[in-house]
Amino acid sequence: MNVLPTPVLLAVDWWALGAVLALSAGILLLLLLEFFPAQARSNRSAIVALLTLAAAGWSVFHVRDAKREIFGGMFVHDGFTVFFTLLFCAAGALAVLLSWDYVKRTRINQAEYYALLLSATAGMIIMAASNDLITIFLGLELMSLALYVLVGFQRHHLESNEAALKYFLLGAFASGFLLYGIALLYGATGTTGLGQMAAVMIDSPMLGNPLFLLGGLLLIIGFGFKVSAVPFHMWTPDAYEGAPTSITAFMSVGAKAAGFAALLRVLMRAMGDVQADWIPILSGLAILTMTVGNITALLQNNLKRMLAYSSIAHAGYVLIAVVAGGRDGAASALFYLAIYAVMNLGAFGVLTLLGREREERVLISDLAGLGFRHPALGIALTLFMISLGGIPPTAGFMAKVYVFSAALNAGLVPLVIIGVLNSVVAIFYYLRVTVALYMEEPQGEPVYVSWATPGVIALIASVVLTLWWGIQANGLLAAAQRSVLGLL
Amino acid sequence: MNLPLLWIIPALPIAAVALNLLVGDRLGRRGIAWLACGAVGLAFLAAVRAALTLAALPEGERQVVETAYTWMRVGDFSIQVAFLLDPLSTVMALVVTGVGFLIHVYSVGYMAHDPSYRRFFLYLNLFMFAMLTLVLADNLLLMFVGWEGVGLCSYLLIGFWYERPSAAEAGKKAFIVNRIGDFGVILGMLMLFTYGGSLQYERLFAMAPHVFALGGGLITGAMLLMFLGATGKSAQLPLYTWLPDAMEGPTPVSALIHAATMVTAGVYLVARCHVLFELAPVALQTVAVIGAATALFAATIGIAQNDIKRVLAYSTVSQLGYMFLACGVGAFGAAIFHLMTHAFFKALLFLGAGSVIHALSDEQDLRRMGGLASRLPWTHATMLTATLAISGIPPFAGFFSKDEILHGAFASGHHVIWLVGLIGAALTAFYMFRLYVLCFRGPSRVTPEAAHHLHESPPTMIVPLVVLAALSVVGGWVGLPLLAGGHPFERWLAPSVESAAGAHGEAAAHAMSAGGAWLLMALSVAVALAGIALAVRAYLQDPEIAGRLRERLRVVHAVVFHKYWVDEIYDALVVSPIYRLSRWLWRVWDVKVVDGTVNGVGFTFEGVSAVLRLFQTGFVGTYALIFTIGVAVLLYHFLRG
Amino acid sequence: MIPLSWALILSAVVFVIGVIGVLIRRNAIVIFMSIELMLNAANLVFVAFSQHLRSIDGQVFVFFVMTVAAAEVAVGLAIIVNLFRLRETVMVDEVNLLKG
Amino acid sequence: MTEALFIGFAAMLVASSLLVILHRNPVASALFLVLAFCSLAGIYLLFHAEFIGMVQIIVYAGAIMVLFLFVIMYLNLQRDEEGGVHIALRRGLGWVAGTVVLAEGVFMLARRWAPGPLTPEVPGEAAGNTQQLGMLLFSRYLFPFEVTSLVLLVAIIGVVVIAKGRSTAGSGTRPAPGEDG
Repeated sequence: MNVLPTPVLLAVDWWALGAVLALSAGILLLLLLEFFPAQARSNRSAIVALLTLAAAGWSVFHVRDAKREIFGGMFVHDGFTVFFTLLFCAAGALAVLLSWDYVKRTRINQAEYYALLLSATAGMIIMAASNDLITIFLGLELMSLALYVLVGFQRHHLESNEAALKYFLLGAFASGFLLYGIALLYGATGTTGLGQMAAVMIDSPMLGNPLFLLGGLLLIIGFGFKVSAVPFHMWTPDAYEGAPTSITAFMSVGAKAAGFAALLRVLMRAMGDVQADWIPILSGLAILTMTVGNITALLQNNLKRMLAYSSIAHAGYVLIAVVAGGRDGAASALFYLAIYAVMNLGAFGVLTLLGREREERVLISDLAGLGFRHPALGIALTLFMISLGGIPPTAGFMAKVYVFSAALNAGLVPLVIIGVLNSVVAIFYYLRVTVALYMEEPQGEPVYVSWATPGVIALIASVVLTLWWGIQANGLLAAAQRSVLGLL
Repeated sequence: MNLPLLWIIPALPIAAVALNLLVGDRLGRRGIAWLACGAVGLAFLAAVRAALTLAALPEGERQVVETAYTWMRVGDFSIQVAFLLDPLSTVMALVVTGVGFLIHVYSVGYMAHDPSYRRFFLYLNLFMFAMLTLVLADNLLLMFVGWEGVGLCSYLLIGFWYERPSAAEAGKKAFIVNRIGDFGVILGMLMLFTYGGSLQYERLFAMAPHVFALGGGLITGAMLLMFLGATGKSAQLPLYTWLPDAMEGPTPVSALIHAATMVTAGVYLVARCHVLFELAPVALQTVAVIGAATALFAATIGIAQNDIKRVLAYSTVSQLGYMFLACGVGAFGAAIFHLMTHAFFKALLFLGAGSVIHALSDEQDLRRMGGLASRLPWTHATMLTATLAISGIPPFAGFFSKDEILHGAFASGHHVIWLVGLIGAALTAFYMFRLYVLCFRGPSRVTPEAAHHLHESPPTMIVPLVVLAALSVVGGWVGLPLLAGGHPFERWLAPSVESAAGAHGEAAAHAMSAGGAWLLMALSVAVALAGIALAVRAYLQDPEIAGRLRERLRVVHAVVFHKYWVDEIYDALVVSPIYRLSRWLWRVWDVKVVDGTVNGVGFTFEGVSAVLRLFQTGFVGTYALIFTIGVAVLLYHFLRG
Repeated sequence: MIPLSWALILSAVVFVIGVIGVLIRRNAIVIFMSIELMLNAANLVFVAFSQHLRSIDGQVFVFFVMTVAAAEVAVGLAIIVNLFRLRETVMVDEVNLLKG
Repeated sequence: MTEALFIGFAAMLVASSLLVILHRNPVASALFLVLAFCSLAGIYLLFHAEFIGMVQIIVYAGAIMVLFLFVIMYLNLQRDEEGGVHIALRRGLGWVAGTVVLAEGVFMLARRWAPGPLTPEVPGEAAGNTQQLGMLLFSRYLFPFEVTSLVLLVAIIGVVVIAKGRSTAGSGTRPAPGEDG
């Protein structure tokens, strides 16, 4: 057919696609290795997963300065992609390290666990790298399906199964909205490619076109669900609480970052000139998200659940950055997400160490006196809490400073005030953890800490990064700013 | 000119923290003590060296900025980790490291038997680091890092003996109240940054007069917010209630954090930002009024307290009020002067009180003390010095600084505030001598088992007391107005705290006749003496002694009865009403209103939290319903828009 | 030629029926079926626009959606079957250990 | 003619969709869903999307719905009992919320709107719908097509993990509280 494009296979830059390829290969390798059944406490799968993530990260890092559009612009390799790919690979690697011993204790040490973790990572990367709504949708579904299963991985566990059910039903529900939004956007612009969409909008402005507005709105709702923005957040606490802790750590970081990556790319690439329409909506969501997240977290007794609400609140702060827009707004969102990833993985990481075989000790009261019995663990958890609360000199403080200053430069004074107020309230529940660690006596049997080298390595990495970015954040900041250049 | 190596001053204590963390368990108690004290001692020497370097510079150039590195750069906005050495920060650094070093040494003896010895010095050194960052910072953001840091350490140290529920509770309260204040600081900083364009002191102060209209709403709002932060940190009305409770912490902590250094951070902040405050006369007026009100108010409450440390805590609140009063009337130099002398004598009072408590096996109730003067001679002598100093008796340090403040208030035309300050001074003398008399004079009311263990403290505790006592005597002499060329301390500070308006006020002050100044001085000494006399009368010749004397010498000395009758009148007319007012204020206002409000805020949030949790039913249908309602609301927004 | 607005209205109605189904039903399988209705409503929009815009991309999208839907159904039904094994129920309001 | 057929299919679609969510018996719901999918397939045909229409019947109404029916039968689900004020209230709220969203959407679309510009490349008359789709899938949409393979792989792994019968590795020890196996 003369009108059809010629095959483009040869033009593919394999390096640029390296991360996805490496992850796919890793998934297949993991499954194939199952032909030789492993011991219950085998490290094989974890090692393979770790190597795969390292290979994926390395392959992207190898060509970090290159800029490619492959598959007719469906998959973009630019600074933004590189930043998020490295973020997801790092988060995945930390999650593997945290899972290492945890999955053995909870009896879910299976190759499938790691295969799904790698699939979710691949989905996230595709979401961040896509320049087309179709691939964004597919990446999102790839990630979500893997996460649904991972959340319910402890299938004999009532909570785990319940969490998976809720996450799945609501996730599919939200996918429906997202899909409908994409359909309307396709109708309004005649394309699903973000670049083409932007080009179409230059010719025929979409201001006031209800198809476009409705489509964009539903798209925001769909991504809002993934980043758990209020009022689309209701699944978050239940899913986070029921999921295996290592998975909670991973999804609270990865899925959120992926949702924001897609949201940022869509808003900035395709909807740049109608951004004024979204500002009131995104501002409202940001305010609600921060406030509801923080206030509901105040009364939680389960640390996992409290951190779930905290992660909702953090999505609100990132939304402020998204509203601020522009180079600084987008860069501060990236900056925040990277720092959030480290500190949140660290906080959940501490939880993965608690408890004996098949025992889950995640109540705040379980932490009582832990700070004295295990000073290093206590200090680490305190550091993460302080950082999540945004107290200097930790990375969390720098993240908030940058987001708020970007928002101020964009003239969003009320939003910043509410953000500051929220971070003041938030300190209370973060400090409750510290109080439990150092100022309470354990009731009943004190919690047992299952030390495991991989988990400790992950924690040390998180601690170092949380401190380092709090003291010297320029490197990360410059990287974030470079990464968003392609979006503008 | 980057000779002074400023970063080394905060770096020393944090290095000690790191070492303590890493190898503390192998050092042993002596090693830990040497490490902690050594670091702070060296920091003091570094501060002295920096001060000498600065003093060697010509007067106009006494401002050295040393950039350690760039913390964060966002476009044209960058945050430097930079330290500023100017007369003001020099004074603060010297006070913090000097008094801090003495208190560290004291703690070696005081905490000798505590099982958490290492943890204590860890926190204490961490505090020193944060406090030095606060005072040496070159920009508001780095200052805020220190600000949060000292708050955190204060919280940790108040709750140091976390086994006591009251300690944990007090820590929590301090934290809540300080968060309210911090909120003000953050918002104030944001406003200054948004409109002033920088958080770096020099640039901000240079920009401010051009971007902010004098007395404009913007700058007034920003400065009131900053002052809100100061009231939280420095325990001023209405955010002061955490400080008396903070006495749950170990006594050296009370001396270091809750008397000498951290609580003065608010005063430092106001003095540091005096250029901005002068652009907002309303805010400055508020500072003066709040300061004066707190000075009087806390003094009245101090009268009724029986816990030795709580008396001192209210006294601290009151003295901090004086410092704010001074700031508010534009006498920033006097405020910093009082800050310094107060650091000496209040640290001494706390350490002395600690020595008493230590000697009496952890007895803190004044009603079970008395007659300790002969048993604890060193403690007694130093405490008396400090008490005289705080009461404002010449030639002790407190006299000069307090007189300076009152003089400033009167000279700048704030006569009501001056009067309030004067009354406060009388009350201060009264309750401080009440404390002194109840503790050291009169008959012993010490419980037998405490009396059994009664001993003077070890030298590591006594030496700091003596040094501080010496400072409480001579510390004020740097502010002798009679020296040639005028007030050396204020001349030293002038480049930091003086401005157009300040110079104007100064001129007005000098315009006042020398005779008037002498009269004011005499007046303040007179009220102090009156307060002392009243206290000695009401508490030394107290009903019990009088009663016993009356029993024994009923026939012979009818005069005693007569005297007793006079005391009754005193009691009925003067002491008792004040006492009752004091108790009422403490019970109703302090406990009910202020604490109630703090708790109320907490309850409100918790209530909202509980309501929000109700929506989290666990039922997917509800979740989807809320999702859909969200969709409907967002759609409605577009329909309208 | 069918007017585009007809198809849009029809898809909107079907979509909302799906939404209502999710809201009012307690049976997880029926909720899931309602979600399928929503996805199909979106597919209808794609096909209608594909025809109207004379671009076949919309149909490609429908193809992908179907693939994803099939995968989703497999996973979802597995979760529901597992739920039934554990608790002998598929009523979502009887599944609320996690709340608050 | 097409308009009339469209209206017919549309009515059937709406009616069967309503019955899906209203019928108390899950089996009946599933069967009505099959009917809804078939009417949708009819509409697709009217829009000249022959391939999609066929796939809709074969894959959706055929394979997917069989899976639904199989599970319903396997679990032996009976009619849902929907009684009680609580549930009635929830139903009411659901209807209200849904109707409001629909009304808002319709109001919104009642405004002046325009679909996007026509695609410049007119579909070749000679090529059939299926052939065009195939060409597109393996050229422009190659990448998403490959991604779907990953999606399906994940689904397979997921189903195996969650629904497989054998107990988890090393579950010899006593179950922890809350784990009733």
